Amino acid sequence: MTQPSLEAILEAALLAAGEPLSMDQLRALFPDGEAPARATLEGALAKLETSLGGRGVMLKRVASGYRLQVPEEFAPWVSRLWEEKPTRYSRAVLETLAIIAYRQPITRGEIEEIRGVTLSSGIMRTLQERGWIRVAGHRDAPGRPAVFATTRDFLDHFNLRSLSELPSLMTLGEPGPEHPELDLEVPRQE
Amino acid sequence: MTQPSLEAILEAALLAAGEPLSMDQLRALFPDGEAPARATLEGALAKLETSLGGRGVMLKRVASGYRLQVPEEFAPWVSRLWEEKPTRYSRAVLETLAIIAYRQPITRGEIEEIRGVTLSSGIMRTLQERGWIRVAGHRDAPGRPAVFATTRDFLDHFNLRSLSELPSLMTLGEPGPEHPELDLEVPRQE
Amino acid sequence: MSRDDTPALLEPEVIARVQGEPYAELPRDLYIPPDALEVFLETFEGPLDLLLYLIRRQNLDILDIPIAEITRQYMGYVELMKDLRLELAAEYLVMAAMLAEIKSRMLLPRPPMADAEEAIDPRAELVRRLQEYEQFKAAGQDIEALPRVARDVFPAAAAASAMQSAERPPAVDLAELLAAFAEVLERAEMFSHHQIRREALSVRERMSETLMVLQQEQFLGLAVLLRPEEGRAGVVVTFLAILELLKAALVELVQSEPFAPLYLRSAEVMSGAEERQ
Repeated sequence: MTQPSLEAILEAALLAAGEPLSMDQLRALFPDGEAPARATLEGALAKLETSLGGRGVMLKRVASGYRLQVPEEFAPWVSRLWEEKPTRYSRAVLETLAIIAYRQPITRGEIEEIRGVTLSSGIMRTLQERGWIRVAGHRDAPGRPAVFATTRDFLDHFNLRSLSELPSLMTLGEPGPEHPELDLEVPRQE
Repeated sequence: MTQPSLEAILEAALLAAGEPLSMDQLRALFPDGEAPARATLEGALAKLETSLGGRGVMLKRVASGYRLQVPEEFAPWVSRLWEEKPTRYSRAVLETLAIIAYRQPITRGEIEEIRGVTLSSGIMRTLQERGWIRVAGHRDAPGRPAVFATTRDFLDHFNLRSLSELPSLMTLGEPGPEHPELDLEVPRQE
Repeated sequence: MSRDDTPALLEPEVIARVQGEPYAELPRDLYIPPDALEVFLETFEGPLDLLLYLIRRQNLDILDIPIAEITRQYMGYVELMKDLRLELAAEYLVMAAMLAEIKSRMLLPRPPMADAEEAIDPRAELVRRLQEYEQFKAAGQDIEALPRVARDVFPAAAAASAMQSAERPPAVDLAELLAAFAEVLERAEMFSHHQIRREALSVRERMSETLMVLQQEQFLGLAVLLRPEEGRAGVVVTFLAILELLKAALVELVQSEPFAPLYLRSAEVMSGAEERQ
């Protein structure tokens, strides 16, 4: 039997894992001392990526490694596989997540200052339970408040390789987003 | 954007599901009334199957439908994904291995005599399954007991060219060899 | 922008603008069901969000907020929330107080000779906070729009369950093996009077090898086993191994007649043959 190609081995392993595999994990597929060099593996991954063009699967580099995933354009069909709709997150959750993502490490108090409201404990719990944020340490200030940071899972989940791939923050002074659906009349003052 | 091909849609759905999908489930990927006929889907599945030749994944018809799976020939690499953290061998296993290594060929009875305890069958099985010891023959004595010896894999694991490279007990303060004249190197065989 | 301007006031009666046209009254036919109003008010994430909404919906310049007007509108919503008995977070009242303070400071005549201090627009801090909040409000929406696992992209997985049983066997190093052997010898000497001697391992190895060859070949001429190409040392080692094997009754040496070639066969093959007879 001929030995399978390196691309096929990588494809098989990534599909068998069903989650991102780091370069180290990919090298560990081979017996000790027989692992191809990183550059060789990178070359094979590039070849694999090219060969998947036009198929129902693509190679994506995310924070924790390489992942084979079904591209967005197939979502209309693929999402019919599940009856349940994907979770929608409230604006409060998304804003808090955004503040942590762009301003990490950040304390709860600082998040509240930016949003102008007290942070409900449910929001932080939701984000921690999803594994998107974690306590990264404690600030050396009165009360030693915890500082929060985003996790690798957060980047993986949002299809990002690093924080630098986050969309850039709106420049100040730009017209902001509107609520067209909320365009109700201003109530009369008593 | 051009519409993805039917094969690509089926590939995407089967990979996103990660489990077998029946013909009915595959038809349910399409909006009501737009599902292709069974024959069309079967044709697309056949095309998909052909296009996967030489890759790390294959299409398989199973009882509950169609499944994309990693072909068996990738097991040597893929199975390493789930390797459990190596455990340690018990004292008994190590001692038995050491006795066989230094005193081969040796019978089970002789090992027991040296260790002063009965040898559980699990120990010999562990060492044989590991491929480090083998039955090298049988002694022409009552019961025709098997004699055990170490294997080439054993030498390979310890990075030894021959048994004579095993460390000598003298390093531990053992009296010197009785037959120094016998301590000859076995020449390397071609 | 001149700082001591009275805030650019809309006519007090104007409650809304539609395409730039000021409206002084709610159209009579506009009926907002109380439920909808409640949902509407609950949509605000806090006072900053409500203020931003008021500014943006009227296309006002965030850098030059007409404080008096905005304060009036803001208070209108706060009163509505109270009327509807919505859970009114204390932050809304704090903001109301802040707006009132800014408003009063802007109405005060600027004291002469205090230019440096007064150069700071009382609205500056509010503007900064509004802008910062707006940035993250937009960032939250950007994050929402990112392709997300299980909604837009799906991890691809293929079945490989049959391959999941591999278990990495323990590794052992040589020092461990030696230590185990030393320990066992020590113990053996405590329990018995046998002298355990170190024997030449190369001979032991050759014994094992010879046994293996005999298992496959069954009969082997002594001449085949003693290979001159291994040199004198090799031949001696093999010869000693054969003698040890004979002594341990693992092999038998056979000769069909005096001076005929010597053959070696394993005891196992031999007894197997006897059993069959």
